[in-house]
Amino acid sequence: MIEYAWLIPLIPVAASLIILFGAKEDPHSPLPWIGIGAIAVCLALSAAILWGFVSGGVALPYEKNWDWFSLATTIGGQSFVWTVPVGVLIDPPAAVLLFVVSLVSLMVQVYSISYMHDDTRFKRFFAFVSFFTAAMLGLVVSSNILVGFMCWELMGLTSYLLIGFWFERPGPCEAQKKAFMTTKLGDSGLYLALLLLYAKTGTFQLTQLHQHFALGLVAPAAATVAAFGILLGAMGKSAQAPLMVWLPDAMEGPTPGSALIHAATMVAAGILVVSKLYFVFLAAPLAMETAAWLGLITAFMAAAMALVSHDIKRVLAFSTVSQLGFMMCALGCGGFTAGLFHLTTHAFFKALLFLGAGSVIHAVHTNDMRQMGGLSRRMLLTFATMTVAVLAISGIWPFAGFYSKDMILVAAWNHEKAIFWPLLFTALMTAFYMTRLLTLTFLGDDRDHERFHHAHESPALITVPLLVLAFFSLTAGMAIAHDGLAARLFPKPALTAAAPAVAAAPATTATPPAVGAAPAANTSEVQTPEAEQELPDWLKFGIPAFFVPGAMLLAFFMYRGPKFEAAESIRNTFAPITTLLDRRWYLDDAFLALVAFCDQVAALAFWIDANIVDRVFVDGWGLLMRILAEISNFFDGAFVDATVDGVGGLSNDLGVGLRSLVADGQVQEYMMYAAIAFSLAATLILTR
Amino acid sequence: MMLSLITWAPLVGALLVLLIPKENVKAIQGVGFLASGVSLLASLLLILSFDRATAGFQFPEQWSWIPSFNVSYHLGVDGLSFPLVLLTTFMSFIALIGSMGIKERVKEYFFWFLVLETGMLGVFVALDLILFYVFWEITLVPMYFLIGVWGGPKKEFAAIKFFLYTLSGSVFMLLAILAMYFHNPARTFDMIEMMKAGATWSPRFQELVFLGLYFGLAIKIPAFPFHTWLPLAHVEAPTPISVILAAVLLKMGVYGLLRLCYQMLPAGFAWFLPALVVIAVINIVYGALCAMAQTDMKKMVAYSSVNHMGYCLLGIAGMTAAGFSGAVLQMINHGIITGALFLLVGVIYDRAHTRDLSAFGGLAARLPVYFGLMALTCFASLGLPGLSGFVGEFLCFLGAFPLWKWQTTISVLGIIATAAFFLRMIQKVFLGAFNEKWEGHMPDMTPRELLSVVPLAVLTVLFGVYPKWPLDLMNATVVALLRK
Amino acid sequence: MLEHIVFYSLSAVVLLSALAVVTLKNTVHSSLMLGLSLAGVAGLYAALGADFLFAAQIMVYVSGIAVLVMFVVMLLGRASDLHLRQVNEYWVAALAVCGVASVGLLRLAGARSATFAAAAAQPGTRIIGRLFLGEYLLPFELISLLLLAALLGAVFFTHKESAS
Amino acid sequence: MQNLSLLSPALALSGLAVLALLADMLVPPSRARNLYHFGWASAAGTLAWLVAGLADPASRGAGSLWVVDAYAQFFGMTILLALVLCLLMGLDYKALPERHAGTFTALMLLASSGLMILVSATDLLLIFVALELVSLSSFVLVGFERGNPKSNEGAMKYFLFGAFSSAIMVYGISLYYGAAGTTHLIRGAAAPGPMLMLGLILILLGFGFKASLAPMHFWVPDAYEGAPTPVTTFLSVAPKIATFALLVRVFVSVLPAAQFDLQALVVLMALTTMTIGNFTAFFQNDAKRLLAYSSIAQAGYLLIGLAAGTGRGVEAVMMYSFVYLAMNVGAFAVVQAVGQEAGSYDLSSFDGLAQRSLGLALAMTFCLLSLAGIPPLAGFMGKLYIFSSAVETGHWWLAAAGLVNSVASAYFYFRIAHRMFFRAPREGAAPVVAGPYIYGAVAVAVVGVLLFGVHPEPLIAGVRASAGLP
Amino acid sequence: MTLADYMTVSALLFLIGVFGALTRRNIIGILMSIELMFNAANLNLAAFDRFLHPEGLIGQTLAIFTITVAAAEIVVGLALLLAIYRNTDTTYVEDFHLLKG
Repeated sequence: MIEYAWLIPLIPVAASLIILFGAKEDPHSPLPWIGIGAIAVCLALSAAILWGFVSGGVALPYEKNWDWFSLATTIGGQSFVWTVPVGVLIDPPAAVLLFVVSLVSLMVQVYSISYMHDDTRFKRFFAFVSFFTAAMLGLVVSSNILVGFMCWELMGLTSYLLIGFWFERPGPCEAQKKAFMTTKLGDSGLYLALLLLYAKTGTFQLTQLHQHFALGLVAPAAATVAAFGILLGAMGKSAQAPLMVWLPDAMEGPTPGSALIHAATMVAAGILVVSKLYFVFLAAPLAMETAAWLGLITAFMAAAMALVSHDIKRVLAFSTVSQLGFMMCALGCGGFTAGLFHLTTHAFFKALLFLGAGSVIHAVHTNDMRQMGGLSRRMLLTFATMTVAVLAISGIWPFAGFYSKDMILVAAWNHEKAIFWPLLFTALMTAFYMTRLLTLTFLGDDRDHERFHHAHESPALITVPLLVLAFFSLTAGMAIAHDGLAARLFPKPALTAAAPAVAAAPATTATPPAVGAAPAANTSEVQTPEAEQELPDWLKFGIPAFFVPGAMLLAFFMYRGPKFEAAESIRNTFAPITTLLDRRWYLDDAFLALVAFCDQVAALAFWIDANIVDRVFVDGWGLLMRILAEISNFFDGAFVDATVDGVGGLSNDLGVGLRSLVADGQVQEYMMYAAIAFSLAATLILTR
Repeated sequence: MMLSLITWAPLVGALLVLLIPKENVKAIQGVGFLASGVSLLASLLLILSFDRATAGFQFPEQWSWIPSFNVSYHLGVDGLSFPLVLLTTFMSFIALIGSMGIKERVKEYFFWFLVLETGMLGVFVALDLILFYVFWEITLVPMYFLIGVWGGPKKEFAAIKFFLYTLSGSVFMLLAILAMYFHNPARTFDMIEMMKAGATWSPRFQELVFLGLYFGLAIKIPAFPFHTWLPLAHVEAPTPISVILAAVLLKMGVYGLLRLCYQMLPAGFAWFLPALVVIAVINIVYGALCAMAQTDMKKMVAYSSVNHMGYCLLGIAGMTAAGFSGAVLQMINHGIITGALFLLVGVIYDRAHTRDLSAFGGLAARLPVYFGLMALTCFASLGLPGLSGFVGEFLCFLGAFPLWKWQTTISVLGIIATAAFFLRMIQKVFLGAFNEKWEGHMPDMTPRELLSVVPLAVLTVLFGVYPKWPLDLMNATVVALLRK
Repeated sequence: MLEHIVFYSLSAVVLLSALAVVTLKNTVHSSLMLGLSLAGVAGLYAALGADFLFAAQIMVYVSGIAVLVMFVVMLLGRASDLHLRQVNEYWVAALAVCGVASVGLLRLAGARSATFAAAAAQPGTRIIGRLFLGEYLLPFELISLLLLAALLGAVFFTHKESAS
Repeated sequence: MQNLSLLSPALALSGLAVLALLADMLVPPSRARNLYHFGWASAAGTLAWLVAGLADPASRGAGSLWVVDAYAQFFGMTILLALVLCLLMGLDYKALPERHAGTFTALMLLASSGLMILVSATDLLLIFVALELVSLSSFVLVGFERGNPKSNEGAMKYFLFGAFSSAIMVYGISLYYGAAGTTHLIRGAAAPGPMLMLGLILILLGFGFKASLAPMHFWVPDAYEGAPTPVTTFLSVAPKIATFALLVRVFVSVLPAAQFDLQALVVLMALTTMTIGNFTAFFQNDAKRLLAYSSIAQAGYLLIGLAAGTGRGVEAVMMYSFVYLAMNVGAFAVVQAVGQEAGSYDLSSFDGLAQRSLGLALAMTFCLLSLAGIPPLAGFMGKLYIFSSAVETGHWWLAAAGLVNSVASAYFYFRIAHRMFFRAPREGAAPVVAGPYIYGAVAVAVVGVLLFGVHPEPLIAGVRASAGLP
Repeated sequence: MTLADYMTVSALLFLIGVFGALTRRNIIGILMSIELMFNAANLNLAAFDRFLHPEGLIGQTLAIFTITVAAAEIVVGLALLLAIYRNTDTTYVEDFHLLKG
């Protein structure tokens, strides 16, 4: 099966194009089913690969490259033509992610058939989603970071398109631009990292890059800069502080799109890229440390915002940011396995949460949780699946989130206690606000009777995906944590012996000399001997047994009532903090200020251009001509057409004194100049 | 003979156009298309026989022209110029399609247009400095008329400003060419001979001559601070001429920089390199910032050209094969993309007679095809991977980075600014609520408009996904350029 | 000594009357003074022993041109001319120009201390006649053409259009 | 010993002039117009004769006061060509009085014959007389529209300035004679001293008057504007070219030492001439006046060749003179056609010409572009030659100044192009209908402009073959 | 007497002529002044013949030519003046200003 892996990203592209150009827009168009079929095929392929690996039938990593284009290049003063390959590299994490992405995408699309069917741009939505899926899958399987970067950017594009899907409204328009620009800002870091890596190694191939790092051919300084570049890219894409501003606004898009892109998959791409280029970070401890702290800060800040938000999708968005912070923190702490594990489980339960929220919104036509309440009575299935997801994200045994979050905490504990404690606190905050969400939405009394009575359970096309995702939210953790599978699926790369035992670029490619100089890679898998410690028992058992349930219960009781006075009083007591959180740490304001500043700079630049550069270098040239013209015209005693130009005044001023001496158009004036020439010649020659 | 055919076919067409009475618009257009089509077809045929492994000049033609001065009619293309020849024939044909909208004084229009095409092609195929200069100047005059007669409100000013400013640059180029001629013991204007002789000249001389050449080229490119003619000319020119201006004319400057400055004056070039990279960075960042400040769509696109030509300069300044390839590829891609952008801006201008960004809104829902093409082109222009703009831009950066780390880093920020103004344009014009003022005035694109834009869009995607085709044409030459 | 007296008096006549030509208000007087000045120049020619030139000067200039000028002045002159300033406002500048030029010219002249050449003054008519018909035949013929052209011009300009 | 026969084309021309005058007396006024045709035929015939005689080495030789070499023959042909074209224009010039056809023809022929002698002359006396012949004829020709006050005024100013400058020149000749003891240029080349230098400078000023070099150029616009257009055309090319031929002969060939001493002065004059010409032309609103300033500027370019002073410089002057003839005649011919139609030479007469008569507009454009030195027109090749001579001799900045000047000149040349193409025709403006002769002149000029731009080799080869000065 | 004396007279006469040509408002006055200039040149020529180059009398010959030319010029000039006077009723140069830039 694995030899067909290259088809995985291409099938959705084809589907997307067929959907987009296949027929006119029609709310009942059958074309979306093509997308669903395509992604189902992908899912089947991915599942086969994953199962093959887990069951031992397929050896990973698997790499296959084809020639893409030839590029003249210069390395070390030598110029030659190098063939840039394009290809697939499937390592175990990629296999898992292929499965996860395909699955979530499939579920989202099925869900959307129902969710989007009234929309005027029904078909287009599926085209975008298919295209997005293709890009994400492409990033996952690409053997080449250049291709990876292309997919990365294309995901940004689809994100842009989906956020602004309802572009008639001003909100989505602003949000989509904000999302694109913010991620673009981050992307510039990744872009530079790419340039730097290529400049140092002469290749874009992941395996070859890894070799270079493994062999220590890249100076630590360069590695650090590159790692920070990658980190910046990940900050943009994965909405890490302070570039997180775009993600909450991105909820302006259709909910299934948010579920897929802004919850489950695309936002995880930052984490994914960091993991793919983990060897760079291994060579750059400073960047690792930064990633850890960055993740922690992000997790905390986002969780804090989630505590106060009333918009159900916003809460989920903050939670996404927070969870991404966890993953980043894990990677930074060296918990490679933990981070990717959490990425996987998070994809399931976060998609589920979003789809469930979508189902709720679909039913009550509002995002404001204060107008919900008691919906469990109207939408039992949705409630049940949401509950699974909340338990999962909160880290209740045996739901998926428990295993992965636990692993992250262990990694943090092992790495740095100063990170562990705040991280633990943030985990509890997570449990709190998720329970708050669940309580406000489904439990307690119905606060808005009108909406409550109109609410009803969603159709099967919506609930089935919820159930499927709930299944995985329940079981994924157990499955992966079982029998050390996690470490097999997400093996932490190492610098000493990391070069994966894969044939390098195909023989047709002219390998750059720097790569050719690489000695035979040591392919034996040697795990770095890290002192892996378990948490102390009181924590190991206390967290799932007491701390997390405690936080959840607190939330439940605080928000159970119709008016939740306790919560309100706390809110009022800490007004400055709440305001700070409501204003999202003033990051949005900072962002707007930055935008305004850029506009100012642009206006200034243009002013300079129009008033200085143009004047000096173009009109200045003309002015020079003009002055010369005026002077020569004056000496010609000719009439100046003052209307020709304002500079005409020049000759008038000059002329006041002299004009009395020299009249216009007079032949004797002409003679005068001749006589002057004569007299000067005579005197100069003869008195020399 | 093929190169001669390509070059002169439009001129023959121009002369034929003169013979047709001006009332017979159909015949004039027919002859125009025929002449330009012959060029296009011939150049496409040449792809088949173009040897991608040869670095030197192919399809050479050499006849004595002015033996007294050792000036010869010497034509030839290599991997540097051949893609540009293709670009020129192709974009000229596209612009001709766009020119079907010209309704008044058609005869003169086609005459000047075809003369212009010959001039542009000549610049890229000429291998003799005098011949090169002659073609270089030939492009000015038709451009002057095309802007001045068929342009916008300030067309007359724009035309003369364009003409005088570029002319003042090119006369210094002539001076430099003469200086090289007299410095070469062989007393020849032949470019190939000059490339051989150039390396032996004293650095001081090379620097002086470089400045002379650069002054002419920089105005054409346009490199900061000589760029301010461009927005005016672009804005005032009629749509097809803006297309030609952006797609081909600017390329003549960069081409000259590589062909004349780099190949003939290596020491002078190396001497200027630190300045060149600074200029490139200014072009990129400052061009993008200026574009951000625009409210006129066409002016914005014009400033984006300043920005994009900055990428070319940056790539060249890198002195690496990747940078050179990137510069050439960026020229091609910028030609295609910006050509399409101008055509698209022209589409909306034809309908609304305004290009003010804030005059529109919500067109995406009413003109989906137009929106799709515009979005594609804008994203290509802002360097979205998968579209052609990215490849050239990336290669430029790739090529420049090893030598100019900080400068490249600053330039990367320019990309963000580029994204900013394109997105803002999309938002203001296409998104949001529909401006009811245009109700009934906004039909989607006509077949003629589609005919002119869709080929460009297809190429944009094609070259973005599979840049092998254009790159293969130039690889051998680029490698050879750096080998010496 | 006599030579000196002749020279200085002639020079005085020439220069003073020339000054009068350019300064007098009355154009008629100016033209009379022109005749005097030209006659003075003729006298200088005589002093230099240039006999043919002397004759030509008297015949062409003094009796031809000066009279012609006077004639035209009378023809065109008006009584009002007497009240008009005859010198325009450039005179300061003109004076300055002439002053500057005089520095060079007088210096040039002052450097020439040559006295009369050894060969005594000879009657020049024969030599000049030979030149005219010998070496200078072509210019001589051209002069005839030139006079023809002048004649044509004079006739053309003074000819009254019967139609108008 | 006189070898007068060498000058037979020039002498024949003056003979024909006399013949025209005689015929004028005999032909009845109603058929006087035929004399214009006669004049044209005489000029053309002389030209043909001169060309036919080129192959004969006996047509070249030296006389006592003149040299007829290939150089002189080249300029003789140029002058005759100018004459032919200008007379051709004259055939369609309506303001010329019919009954004075004989006078007009005779004066034109006389002036040309004077010019042809001028280019061969090696003696200042002959030069002086020939120049005066040309001047006197020109004075009359400029004033030939007697009823037109502008023509009167132009003639008057031209005359006064001309007389003034010839007085200066004569004074210069007298100084030269004093210093050298002869008026012959070759024989007198021995003793440079202040007197000789001053004499030469004053002579240069006198030549400058004819060639319209600063500061002796002031009469040009007035005379050009006032004169009948064919005469303007003639004045703008023939005397100027002939004087340059003379200047080159005097300073490059005959008196190389003086040329060396005066080089700074020539450079200065070149700079001021082209700068004043170009930059003053900015402000002109009369087509003839504008072209007058342009012709001043063109003289400045020619001076660059003289300043270079090398063989290439001489060739450049020859080449550019010839090319200048074609483009200037072409421009003036169109001006005449358009101006006659509109009844005014104001630039506004050109409004919308492209829509009225595209052919004329294009012809004008080509000529103007050529004057501005835009390739691939003849003017560019000429400028290339000129500037290359400057660069070769190290006059970088002079070439640069010349190039900057040509950019500036493009501005005012394009003012006409601007009106022809960008402006709408005035109300009721009809297509310009010019006579066949005008079209003939325009066609010859434009063909020359295009041909020698695209294929300059024959001209260059001819120039090189003729440039060998003794 | 030396050459210097004659040349001085000639130079002064020339300059007087120049002055007159530049300052006389009347066209006839200008013409007269120009005649003075011509005469100055002639005086020079005659003096050079006498003092420096007595053998060929070329100077005198040239002077004769000059006299003739000057005469022809003044004839044309006066005729022109007459024609103009008929048209414009003035002989003052500053009255002629139709032609200017």
